[in-house]
Amino acid sequence: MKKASTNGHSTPTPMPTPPSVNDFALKIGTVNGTGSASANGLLMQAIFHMGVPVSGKNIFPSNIQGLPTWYEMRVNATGHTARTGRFQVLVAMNSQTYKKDVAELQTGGYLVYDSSWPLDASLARADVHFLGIPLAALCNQEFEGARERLLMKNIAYVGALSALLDVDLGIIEHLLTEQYGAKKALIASNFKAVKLGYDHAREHFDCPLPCRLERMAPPDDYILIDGNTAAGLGCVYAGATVGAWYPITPSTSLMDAFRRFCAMYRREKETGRNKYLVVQAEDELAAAGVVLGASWAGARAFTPTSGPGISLMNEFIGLAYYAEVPAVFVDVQRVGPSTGMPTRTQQGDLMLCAYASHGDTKHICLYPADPSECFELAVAAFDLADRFQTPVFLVSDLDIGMNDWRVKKLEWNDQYRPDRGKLLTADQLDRMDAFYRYLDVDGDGITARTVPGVHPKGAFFTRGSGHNKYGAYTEDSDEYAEVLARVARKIESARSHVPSAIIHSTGAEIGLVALGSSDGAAREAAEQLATQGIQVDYMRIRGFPFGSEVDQFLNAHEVNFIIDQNRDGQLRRMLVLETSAPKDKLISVRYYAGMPISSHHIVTGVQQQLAQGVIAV
Amino acid sequence: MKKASTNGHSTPTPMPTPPSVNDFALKIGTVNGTGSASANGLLMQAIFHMGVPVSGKNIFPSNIQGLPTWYEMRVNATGHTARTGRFQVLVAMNSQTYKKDVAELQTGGYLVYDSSWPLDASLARADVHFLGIPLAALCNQEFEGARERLLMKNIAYVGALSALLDVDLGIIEHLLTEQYGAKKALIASNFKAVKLGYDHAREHFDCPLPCRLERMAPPDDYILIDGNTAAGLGCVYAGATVGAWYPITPSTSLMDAFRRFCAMYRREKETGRNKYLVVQAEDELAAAGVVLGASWAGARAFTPTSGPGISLMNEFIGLAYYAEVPAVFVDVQRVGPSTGMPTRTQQGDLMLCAYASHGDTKHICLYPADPSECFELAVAAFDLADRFQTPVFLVSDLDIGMNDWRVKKLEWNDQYRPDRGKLLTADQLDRMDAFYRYLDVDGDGITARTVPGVHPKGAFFTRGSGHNKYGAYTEDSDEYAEVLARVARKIESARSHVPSAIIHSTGAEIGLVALGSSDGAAREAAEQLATQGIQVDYMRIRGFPFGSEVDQFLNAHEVNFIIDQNRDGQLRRMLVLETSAPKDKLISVRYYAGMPISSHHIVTGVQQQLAQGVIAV
Amino acid sequence: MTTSIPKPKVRHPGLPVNQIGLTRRDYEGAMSTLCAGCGHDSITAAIVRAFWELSIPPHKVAKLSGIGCSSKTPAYFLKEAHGFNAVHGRMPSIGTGASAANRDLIFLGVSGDGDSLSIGLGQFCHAIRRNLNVVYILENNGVYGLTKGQFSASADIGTKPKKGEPNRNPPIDPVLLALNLGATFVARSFSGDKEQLVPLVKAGLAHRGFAFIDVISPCVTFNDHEGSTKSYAFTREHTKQVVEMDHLSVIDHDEPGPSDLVPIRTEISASYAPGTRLDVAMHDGSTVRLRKIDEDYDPTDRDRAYSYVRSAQHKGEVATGLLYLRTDAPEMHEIENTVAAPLAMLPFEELCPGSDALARLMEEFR
Amino acid sequence: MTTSIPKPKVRHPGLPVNQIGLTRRDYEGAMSTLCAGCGHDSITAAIVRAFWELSIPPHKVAKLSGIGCSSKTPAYFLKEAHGFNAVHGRMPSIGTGASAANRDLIFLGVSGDGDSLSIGLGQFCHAIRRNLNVVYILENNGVYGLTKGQFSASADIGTKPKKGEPNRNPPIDPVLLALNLGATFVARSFSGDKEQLVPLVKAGLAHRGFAFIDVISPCVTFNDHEGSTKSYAFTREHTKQVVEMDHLSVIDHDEPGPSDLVPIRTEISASYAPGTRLDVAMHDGSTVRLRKIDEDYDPTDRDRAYSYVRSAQHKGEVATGLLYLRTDAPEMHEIENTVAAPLAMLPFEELCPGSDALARLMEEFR
Ligand SMILES: Cc1ncc(C[n+]2csc(CCOP(=O)(O)OP(=O)(O)O)c2C)c(N)n1
Ligand SMILES: Cc1ncc(C[n+]2csc(CCOP(=O)(O)OP(=O)(O)O)c2C)c(N)n1
Ligand code: SF4
Ligand code: SF4
Ligand SMILES: [Mg+2]
Ligand SMILES: [Mg+2]
Repeated sequence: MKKASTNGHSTPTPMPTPPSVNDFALKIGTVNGTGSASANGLLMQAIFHMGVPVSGKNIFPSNIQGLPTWYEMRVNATGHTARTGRFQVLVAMNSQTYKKDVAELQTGGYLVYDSSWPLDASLARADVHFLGIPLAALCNQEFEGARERLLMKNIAYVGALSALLDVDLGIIEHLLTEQYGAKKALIASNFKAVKLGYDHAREHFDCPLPCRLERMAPPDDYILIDGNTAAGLGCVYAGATVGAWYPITPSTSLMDAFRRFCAMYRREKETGRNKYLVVQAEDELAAAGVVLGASWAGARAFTPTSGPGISLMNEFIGLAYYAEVPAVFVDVQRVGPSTGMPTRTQQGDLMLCAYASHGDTKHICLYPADPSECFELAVAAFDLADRFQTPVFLVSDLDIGMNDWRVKKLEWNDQYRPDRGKLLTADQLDRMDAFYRYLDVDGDGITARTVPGVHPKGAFFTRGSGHNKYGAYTEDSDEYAEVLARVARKIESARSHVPSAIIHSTGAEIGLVALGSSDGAAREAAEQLATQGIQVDYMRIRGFPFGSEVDQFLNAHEVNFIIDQNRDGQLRRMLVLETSAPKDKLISVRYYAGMPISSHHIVTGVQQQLAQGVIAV
Repeated sequence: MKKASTNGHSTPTPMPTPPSVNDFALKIGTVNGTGSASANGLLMQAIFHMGVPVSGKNIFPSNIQGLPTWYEMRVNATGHTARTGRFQVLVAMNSQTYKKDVAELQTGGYLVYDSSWPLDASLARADVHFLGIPLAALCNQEFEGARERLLMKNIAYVGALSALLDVDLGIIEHLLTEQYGAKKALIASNFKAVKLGYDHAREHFDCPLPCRLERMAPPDDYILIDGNTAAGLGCVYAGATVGAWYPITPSTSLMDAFRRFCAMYRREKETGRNKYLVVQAEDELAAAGVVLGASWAGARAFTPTSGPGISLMNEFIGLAYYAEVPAVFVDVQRVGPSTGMPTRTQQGDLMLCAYASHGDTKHICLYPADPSECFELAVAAFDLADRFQTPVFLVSDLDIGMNDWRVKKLEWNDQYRPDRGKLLTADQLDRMDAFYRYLDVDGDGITARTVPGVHPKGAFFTRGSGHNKYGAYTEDSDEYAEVLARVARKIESARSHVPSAIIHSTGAEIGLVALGSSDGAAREAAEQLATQGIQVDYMRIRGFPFGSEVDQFLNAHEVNFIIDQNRDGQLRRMLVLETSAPKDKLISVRYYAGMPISSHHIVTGVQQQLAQGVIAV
Repeated sequence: MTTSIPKPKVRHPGLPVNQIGLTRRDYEGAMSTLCAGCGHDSITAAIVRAFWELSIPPHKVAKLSGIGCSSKTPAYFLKEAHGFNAVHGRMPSIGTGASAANRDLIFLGVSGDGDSLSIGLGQFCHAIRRNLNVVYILENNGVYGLTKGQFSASADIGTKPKKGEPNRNPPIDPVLLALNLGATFVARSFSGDKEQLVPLVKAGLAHRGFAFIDVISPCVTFNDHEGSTKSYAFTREHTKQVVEMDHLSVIDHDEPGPSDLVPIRTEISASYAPGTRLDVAMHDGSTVRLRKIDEDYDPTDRDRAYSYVRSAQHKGEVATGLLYLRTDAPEMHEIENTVAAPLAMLPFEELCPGSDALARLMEEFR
Repeated sequence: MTTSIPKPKVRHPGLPVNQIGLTRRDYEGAMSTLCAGCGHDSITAAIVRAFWELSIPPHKVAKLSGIGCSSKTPAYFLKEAHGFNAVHGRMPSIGTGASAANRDLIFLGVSGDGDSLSIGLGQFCHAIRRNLNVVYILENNGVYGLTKGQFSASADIGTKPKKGEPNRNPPIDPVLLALNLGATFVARSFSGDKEQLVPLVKAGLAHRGFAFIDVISPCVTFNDHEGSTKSYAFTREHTKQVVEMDHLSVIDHDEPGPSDLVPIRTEISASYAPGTRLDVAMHDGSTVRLRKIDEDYDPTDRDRAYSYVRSAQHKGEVATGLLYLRTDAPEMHEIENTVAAPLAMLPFEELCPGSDALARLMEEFR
């Protein structure tokens, strides 16, 4: 270090940290509603533009203003950007959470804090570097007005970090120019704040730190996008015309995105009128009803929601299942049960989505692992809903839905045409002697469907009460059972139509199984286990009912560790119920405290189980 | 036969039926809304008073007037009164369903029909006895007015059956006298109608038939009661003061019963005011809210409903689970999914009740097998809800809830006092330094609870959002997880407090497992299998989470046949998930077409599985 | 796109046919399974008549309902129309979605007082707010018929059940509620008054927006006794028609209205004294002719209509007729500014932005 | 039975104490986490003041809410009262159950316009119908604050969002709705007008039955801009007090009111010209003194109140004050004829009929 690190408490200087280029995690603690979100976004984007794999996790409160909020970034040249929860750099801007934040820093790490005021002695830690920068003081000097000073303080720490981590200032300037366009004054003041922090850091500390960035290949093929935006876009591309929702965190931004893209792509040129209709429903029950009504009338329709919404939609889900009405539900999961922690992530609704509603039901579910799959599987959801005439759940979560992920650019095949399934046209109906809604003429469990307004022969009465294969009301045991058995067959047959599991196999004895946002941590864990001599094959499940490859994988391994971001091991439970694998082959590894899962949760979980002797290794 | 049986179609006389005393099944097909219900009830009661074990199954439409309805009775001296679906006597009073009804009669059986009009030739069957009685003609002669004639026609067939089956007319007269009390004219006209049928039958046929009744020991210890009435009474005895509901078949009569008994037992003498309050809520969501609110404020509260109601209550159930508010839900199951068949029976909500709501949840469930247990377990439900501070489901069904069952008289132990669990009194609070709602001081997973209005120290803020063990709002991962893990432990610990399974074991290799209304058919099936050389042990489960005896039973048998009245084998699924038994020990036997299950469904199911070689016998 | 299927001109020789060659039979449905004498069956008959008279092709109609005896009735009319028997109280949201998907359909919703005022109250109110383009008939009998006669939220204070205590909770009056919430067509009628009901249904069909018709429809089995305020006898005695109405279809055959709806001429059943008469042009080109029977009444003033209905109630009267009409409020599609063609029928090519647009869009995320 | 716990008479020396020796601090709660300037915080302050002035023992109070920024506020007052933060829109049913269980509690419900008029509309209306004994405060900001500013059902036509298109759906006015449904105490106020709000809350607490107070409570973060009809500026300009009100507690200390509530004397803040003044006796023995500022107004006539509020709206005014009051309607417990003691406190012996009764009853089933 050029200058002594100002830990300010005359504690011994901590051990120097081994250099780590393009491989560290950073956490920034601020107060919500103070503009830190855009500062953090700026830094994240700058790193992205340097070509370095990076992820950002926004750990925000269920509140609008004044409470602690955090932003975590992980940089990893090899692409492991799952959350680690182990930070080498920590920016502590919120005095309410100083103590907790400082405690999270790894030994040898760097704490950046606002040294405009002296630090409480009790917050000292001998094993980390304290890098004090008088951010408030600097900004008070250079800027006018409380709001401006508050905002610029955040931008200033971005400047300081740029110096410390070796972020290219040119990129920062470029990003500010892109963001503010013609508002030259804003660009100037922001860049001034960046320079304030940057210059101060370079002047007072050895810059860059051993833990720092280095440009990589330009990220031309990549974008930064969140899953809700991608899913909303997927709904546009799938041809959905009716969306219904009731606002609920963390799904709200999905409908925001859908509307934004519709405003771009779905305006009739001549008239300025909309080729879509979004109903902000009075509640989730109504939102579900709108989706069923619209699908019944022939549109592709969807509703984004979260756990509480799915609970409220239970009755309608059963109606859609039994009356065989297509419907797409997006569950952006948050922490349950009940209201739970609306701004934390979990995979707590796996079982609910698979079996929602009273009576015997089973639903098709799709499990995207990142925003790119949110886009793809949103499209697939509509095709499956139309083909199987049933509710389909796109089961996402807050981590995927609301955080920015670095993924390959989304692509579209213009050959794609919607699979509307057995939807009869007027011509087809015209040629038929008679149409019976629930008559399985070709034995595949799927019966032809009509929509209103097309042809008098197509008319039938859609109902959630007992009906026979002709579509007539029934209370007859055999007639009822015949239809319900066929519906079961139909859903079973979907197992070969849902996207199949992604399997990385080298013939190991141990299987590792995950879905959704656990993917990154699971892949990383697999590598880490390998370095410890524990070889694992990895399977990521993408759809339910599970395809035969899932069954095969589980049976082919001595044991399988099933990763769940929920308390009760819901994925494991579903595998127990829905595959032929013996229960003792399926070992649960769980984390459910609301942060995105980390590889060390998995590695530790696996190690503990192995230590308990679930298999001889 | 004294006189030729009038099958009217000069077909050969069917084979004489072997005599069968106190062992036959009878079905009566009529039109709903024509007064047949009271006629059928009269016959059922008369048989009951003869001391002969009898059951009645009312197979009625989801309609108020004019549609086909059936009443089935099974008489069995050894007490097997589960539905058989195989009838020796059939009374066909409804021309709409003649054909179907006649087809259901066993070879050698007796068809009683109204011979006022000639029978359609196409309805003839050579292998059964046709006993035509001109019921309408007789009644038209003797009675005035359409309504009276319609009603009396039904009473007249009771008379005819009394002759044919050898029902004691004295008992019938006694019952009419009890029913109509001072209304002498009614007694007289009813009895006249009985005699019309009786005399005609005796005159024209060899009475009694070989298949007939014979008096047994007086039924002093027995009553005829339906499960909803018994459960409503249980709520009164448990000290429930607040009931909330939204009408839904087949649960409606439960609240009717509760109100009726409250009117009898819960009027303040001096003032005539009520010691209970029933809220007819605007829907099931509100009914659940009322229960939570009332329980939170310290009352014992409950809501009866059926599947669609449970679906709608999902959100509130999760709140009660997570905020740990006691709440008693009675699910009188009907056929699902969706509106399904509201007047048919099923066990389709087993999984839903056990795991309702989003996020990780698990709920205590109790499974009464007959009205007597509805009474007992209703009381237990309140104790468990209070002790474990959680939703408890009394999982009944239409068969138990709405049909009359012959059970031992209900009994009450005056020593009983409600188990209110860790509910703090003002004195206790006064002596405490501080009260923290979710602090587990004694390690049993259950924390002390307070109700409003008792003591300032008891105050806390009940919420479904994240909370720590002190009851404060939290978004902290560890604090959240700590509470949720304890809640899981708490519910697990209930396994030794729910009523344990009833086990009949003779050390057989095969286990038979059932719950709820499958009990009668299962016990009968066990006997029938034994006569075929297939010995089975039988376990009837009564509570969830399953006690250790359930685990032991399953593991102790080579295979277990799990009986489910639902399509997907929900009890089996729960056993797979919640016991240590390997999946291949648990074989599903299912019937789900909406009638009460019969022993032959089970026997056939078991035989088929054995034929497929699930075990070598 | 949809094809309009012409019906064979004469199918039941001898029966009168309408403009599109259909007899009244063609507008019927399955046999009713309701109790003999149930008010709901009379409403079914009025619906059949109204659709027939308007010569609406049945397959252009979407019949919607919730759960209840009333909600069963869509099975008993227009067998060639699609129907959706939703879950209890949730028909308005199904209707909202179906209308969103296909604005060319003609929507007829049938509900009960339990279905709309208890479990479905929220959805009912919000459908009004959106001015959903539907004829919404509430078959109001003051009880839950299908679950055997419990009081509903429309039961009046003091009305007596067959057994037990009189009702003590104040009623929710759907007409007042609809006026309060700004419904654009508010009517009340009586199932026993077909003369009034048929033109109301026709006018409702001509209306663009939420056409609400509360029809008192006695439940003979559970709420038709002495002491009930929803019995035939009580209703006959206490209803008072305050606005007489006729629905006059356009006569000009060259200009059919929108949505394949070709209105035909109907007889004008009454001739009015000038001055009390008001002709309102409907969006489909037909005319609604109103005649105030009570001078005080103004069916175009929402607040006065409200006051009038209230003061009638104070006098023990149930005001009936087309109580309020407003034709210039936008319905949901106008509020949402959607294209003229039904969304469900737009070709995929018009909906999917394609790969080039996506490639361009991706630059935004860099 | 419950024990009433006396508070130490002086806990914060120097601060004024009320009749039961508590300071205003004793009526506060946790620190608010709402945005600085949020209208909801002012309402919290008014609630604290009202309870303090009425000397209500905090632990006799049950605070209820749904979900939303507004629904968070019960954490910020009366820390010694139990609170129940229900699920979204379902507070009325929780309140119904809690009131059923313990009629001696004093119920205060706080909700938002999203909570009560969207997802919770049905429950809200039905709680009014039951005349639930609760003070129900709707903190009305025209948006869903907690989910970041979407329009709620109370947003006016034409009101502008921060970004995007103005609202085109007609509002549900909770005051009109409450009047329509027969709420027995209907008021409107403004979070910025503590002078008006504190006596309203006190009068609400004195009222037996559903005391509804709609409080316009601007959301500074999402709905306080130019063009919004729920901003501070707009509300200040457009509200018009039509009834001035004071709550006068009883002076006789020897006869405490029910439920341990010992009202104290309050200053009478205004003196009225005779003739415009109306004193209404409340069930707890206190008096509500109303002074009509607008001569046309009659706060005891529900229909005229309705018309007045509507006509004010036509003039672009928002009428505030205690708009309607009716003291003779039975609340839920009176309707249901329950005993005087709280049901939750009845000893088991009074509830369980016992074995003899059961043995006798069994004869009925033979
Ligand atoms: C979720 C749900 N709850 C309850 C029921 C039971 N149920 C069926 S119809 C009905 C009430 C019907 O009343 P109304 O709408 O007035 O129709 P009516 O039968 O009087 O015509 C009820 C409560 C149901 N089907 N679904
Ligand atoms: C079932 C359910 N749906 C949606 C949400 C998300 N949500 C939380 S608060 C809220 C709206 C709050 O609006 P309002 O009641 O007006 O309160 P404000 O924040 O404006 O005070 C919504 C939609 C939820 N918590 N639960
Ligand atoms: S019960 Fe009442 S509403 Fe239902 S069909 Fe019969 S008469 Fe009509
Ligand atoms: S977002 Fe609006 S309503 Fe919520 S706390 Fe902030 S100002 Fe208040
Ligand atoms: Mg009704
Ligand atoms: Mg709001």
